[in-house]
Amino acid sequence: MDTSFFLAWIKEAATAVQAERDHLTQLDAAIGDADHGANLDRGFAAVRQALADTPPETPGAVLVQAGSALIRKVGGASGPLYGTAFRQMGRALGDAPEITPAGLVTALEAAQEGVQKLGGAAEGDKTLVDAFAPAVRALAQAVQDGAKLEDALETATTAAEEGARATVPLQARKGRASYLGPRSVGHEDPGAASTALIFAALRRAAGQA
Amino acid sequence: MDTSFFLAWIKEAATAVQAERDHLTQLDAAIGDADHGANLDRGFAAVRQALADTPPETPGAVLVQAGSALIRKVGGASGPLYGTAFRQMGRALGDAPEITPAGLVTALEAAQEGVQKLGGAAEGDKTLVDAFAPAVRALAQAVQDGAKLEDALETATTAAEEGARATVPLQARKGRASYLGPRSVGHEDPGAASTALIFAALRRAAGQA
Amino acid sequence: MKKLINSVDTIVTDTLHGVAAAHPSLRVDIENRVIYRRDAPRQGKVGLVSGGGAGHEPLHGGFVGYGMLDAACPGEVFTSPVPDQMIEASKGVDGGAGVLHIVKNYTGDVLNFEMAAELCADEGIEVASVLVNDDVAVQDSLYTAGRRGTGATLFVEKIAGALAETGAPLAEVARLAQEVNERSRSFGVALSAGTVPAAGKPTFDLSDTEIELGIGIHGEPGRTRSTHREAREIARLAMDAINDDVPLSGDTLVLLNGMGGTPLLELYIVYAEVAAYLEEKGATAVRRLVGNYVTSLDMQGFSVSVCRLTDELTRLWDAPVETPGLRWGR
Amino acid sequence: MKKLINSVDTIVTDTLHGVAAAHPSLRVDIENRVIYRRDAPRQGKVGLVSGGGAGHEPLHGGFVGYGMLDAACPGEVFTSPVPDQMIEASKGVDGGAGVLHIVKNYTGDVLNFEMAAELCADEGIEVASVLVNDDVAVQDSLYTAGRRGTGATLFVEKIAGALAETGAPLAEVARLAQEVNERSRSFGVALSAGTVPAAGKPTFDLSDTEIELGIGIHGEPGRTRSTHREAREIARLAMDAINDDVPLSGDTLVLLNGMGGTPLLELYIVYAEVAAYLEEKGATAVRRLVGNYVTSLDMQGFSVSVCRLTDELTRLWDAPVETPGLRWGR
Ligand SMILES: Nc1ncnc2c1ncn2[C@@H]1O[C@H](COP(=O)(O)OP(=O)(O)O)[C@@H](O)[C@H]1O
Ligand SMILES: Nc1ncnc2c1ncn2[C@@H]1O[C@H](COP(=O)(O)OP(=O)(O)O)[C@@H](O)[C@H]1O
Ligand SMILES: [Mg+2]
Ligand SMILES: [Mg+2]
Ligand SMILES: [Mg+2]
Ligand SMILES: [Mg+2]
Repeated sequence: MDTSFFLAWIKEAATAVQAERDHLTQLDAAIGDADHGANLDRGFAAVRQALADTPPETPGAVLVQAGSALIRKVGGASGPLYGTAFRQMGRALGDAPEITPAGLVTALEAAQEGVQKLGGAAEGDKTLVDAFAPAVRALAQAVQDGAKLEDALETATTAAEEGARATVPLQARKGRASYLGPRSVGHEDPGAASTALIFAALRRAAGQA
Repeated sequence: MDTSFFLAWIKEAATAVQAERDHLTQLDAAIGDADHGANLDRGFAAVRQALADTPPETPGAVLVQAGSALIRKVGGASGPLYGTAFRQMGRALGDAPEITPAGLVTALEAAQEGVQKLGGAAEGDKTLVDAFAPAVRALAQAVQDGAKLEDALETATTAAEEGARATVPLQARKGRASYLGPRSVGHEDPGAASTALIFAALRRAAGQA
Repeated sequence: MKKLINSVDTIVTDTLHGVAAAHPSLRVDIENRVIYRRDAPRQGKVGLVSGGGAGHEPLHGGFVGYGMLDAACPGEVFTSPVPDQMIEASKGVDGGAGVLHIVKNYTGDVLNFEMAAELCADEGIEVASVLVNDDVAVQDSLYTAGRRGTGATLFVEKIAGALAETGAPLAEVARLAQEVNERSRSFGVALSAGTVPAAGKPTFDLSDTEIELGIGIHGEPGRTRSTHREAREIARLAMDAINDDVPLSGDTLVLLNGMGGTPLLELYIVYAEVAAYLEEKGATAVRRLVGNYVTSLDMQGFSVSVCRLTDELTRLWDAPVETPGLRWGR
Repeated sequence: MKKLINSVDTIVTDTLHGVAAAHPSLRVDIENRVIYRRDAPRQGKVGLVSGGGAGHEPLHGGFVGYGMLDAACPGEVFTSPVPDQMIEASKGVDGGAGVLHIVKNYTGDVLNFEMAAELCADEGIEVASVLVNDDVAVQDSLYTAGRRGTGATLFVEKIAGALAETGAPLAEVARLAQEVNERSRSFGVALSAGTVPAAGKPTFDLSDTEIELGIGIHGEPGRTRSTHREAREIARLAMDAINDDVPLSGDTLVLLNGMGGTPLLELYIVYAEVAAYLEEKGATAVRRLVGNYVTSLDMQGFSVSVCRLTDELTRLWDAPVETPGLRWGR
């Protein structure tokens, strides 16, 4: 996977977030403050602008730049969290021009660690971690099993989507939804839903490569 | 007509205003500020209270007391206007213990004059004067023609009701509805509607006597 | 209708209890429905009395205090107070220098204040009255009750109040109040009507694409219904109405007033355009207020009021004031 | 949805233009989205910076000025600002005595302010932070993000601002801010939800007979839905929630805060009952505010905040303040 692969990922993610903007916001209206779609859409627009303004030369630079733009433009809980995820991924990739599937796994593990360190959420807390963690685990396993990249990412996407859906019956313990106590049960976590979109975008980027 | 006749009138008027309270308020909502029913209902409740607290001994005293209570309790445009109407009527009746139909006419003419002097409205301005003036005219004519009191008051009530209905196509030139300019056309004036109720109450009082 | 009230019949009394509890600088006569400055009457000072229907808070009770009103009489919601309240208030603030009645031009307010003034005169209290009629949405002709009193009431109360505080005589305070009124113009716009508690539903209905232009402060519909559009354009419509009536120029005092149901966030957006408009016309907003001052229950919308200042008016506007709704300099 | 805006995307910028035009006592950096006291930075004075999502006006921008904040950073509507804004603000107010970040306890605000504080430290600016978490509606346990910061933010900003004005060092200002927070509790009730412009419809729907108890200031639903009832009873529910958390006694500072869409008239009705409740419990509201201070767009409802005062806190509360939203003593 080269720089253009990661640029394609960002582009796919931005497109998906824009298309699902209202859906994400509606999810957030139910147990949050009705801004998650707007937040991420604003953020990914800024990411694309930043990447166009100063085109990065390595995969790592793509992701560090994307993360920084998210932190600079999103605000809210998701800005620092997604920003940190992309930045940690980028840092883990270093300045390698070409990334192996195993390298991708390591980078995503670093991203997950960054998110959990910053936000303090464990799996089951009804946050984006509930989509992120199973996706990373599934990817790691598939890559280790020698699956083709596309197939491995398909597995990861499915795990993210299942993880997102599995947040529905949970009671939130982190973020804004936790204020609702038991009333947070029965709704999908918006951040988990957007994480599933971002993994699906990664899968599509692999399909194009 | 003796003191108890005038007390009966007040009672009938109070009952009618209470029953039509919401209707009067809805009329006022269309071209005013949605309080005419509440205003008059509050006023007539106060009138009844005042009359119960210090029972008046003459017809004139009933009406002066009623008018004073309206001025003390209603506020808005209708408080001083109706208050003045009842007070002027009462004054015109002096301390006579028994009132003739001709005496009633003179008193109502005094009431009308008081209202027009205070509010400056002429017929056609889309105010309560548009119900009051034709009613007084019809009563005067009928009494002059030697009609029975009940019949004369029936005629007056009909004139008041027709007068109120006839305000619908008019453009208001006085009171709050005048702010609307041409948009006041097509609505019945709430004060004219309440004046018709008060004449109908007078007619019913005569039926009981 | 959902409101934070105990019952429709006790709204004014319950409010007065809250005002009394919240503001020790005021003395509230709940029985007679008069809100006084705690130190009223002030000997030798002209007493300023205003009043009007409830539902416009902080007007008038929130403008009682040093440098502004000496007393305010609240009527029922959207209903002018009664003469008894005004007489009581006038007696309570008369420090021998007479009393100024500040009356918004509505038939009800005018008639009740007129009756009160007559009865005050009978009791030996010198009363002068000023009629506030700043609303350019209403044609000022023989064919209407004349222009309504809206946002400029605050200007009159503040500036006349500052002059009265200097010990100026009644005639002078009345003249200045009159001058402030003459130099002021207002125009209001509604996105939705307020709900009078006794009526239980909004006084008029607007769809999601409609606005009312030229509304008053009692939920009466405006002069025209129009299509909703950008705040920028709506602000310009309002300013055009004012500027068409009296061309704007020089130093101005501007009140960008919320009608009660509009967030401050939106008022600032409108104010940005009002300021730009004034600049275009070569006028300057040298003093400004943005917020809920002369409201109409929970109506969504705004009114804008402009007073063309003189040096004297600016000085008196800047003078200290200490009321629940307006405070500076002490 | 009908709002006085130009476009959903330019709300914050357009608002800042209005704030800049309305308040010459402020300096507004529209590009970087920071509202400063005109005379910032003040040498030797601890700089106070706060910020949060827009939609809560006058919080925080309306509390910038003498005796309160030195700068405020507004985020998008209901979205915490970003670290860049906080860093910019901190640089702009640092007069060599360090900077206090006043942060409402929401994950977004906390994370962004944390990042900003780290980067400020890298640039040699001494930063202390205080977390405001006064909302008793939220269980303060390991199983939540902790209590939200709501009305007490105003108390913290005013009282810490007054202390900073005396030249007190950062550690002391931070300690006092913390103390004010610890002594304060709040509870909110909604009759209807506000409408986030980007969402286009109210964040939750309530029927004509329902209310939400224990709401926050971001349109998030409350802890429980309940039946609408008399203002008196609703006020008592709110006060009970506070009193159950920390029994009320002694001198208190009370904020009866409107959420943006509730008329002042109604707030006074609620306040009357709050005052009566305190008296019953043997506590006294020696200082009080009634009005729209920490709002949630056009939400209908109120929150009540109580701070148990000490002599020091009362004295600092009374100290002069000159901001668009709170002003006395100058
Ligand atoms: N502590 C946390 N750790 C991980 N994810 C979190 C945490 N808090 C919130 N989130 C995620 O952030 C999402 C909300 O993002 P967003 O709506 O943009 O921010 P905000 O809650 O500030 O409005 C939640 O749905 C959740 O997935
Ligand atoms: N100048 C006037 N002369 C006669 N009647 C008037 C005048 N102004 C208003 N009215 C009457 O008063 C009625 C309104 O009364 P009400 O709603 O109680 O008072 P307000 O207009 O102050 O709310 C109008 O419908 C009209 O009939
Ligand atoms: Mg959110
Ligand atoms: Mg009316
Ligand atoms: Mg009225
Ligand atoms: Mg948010």
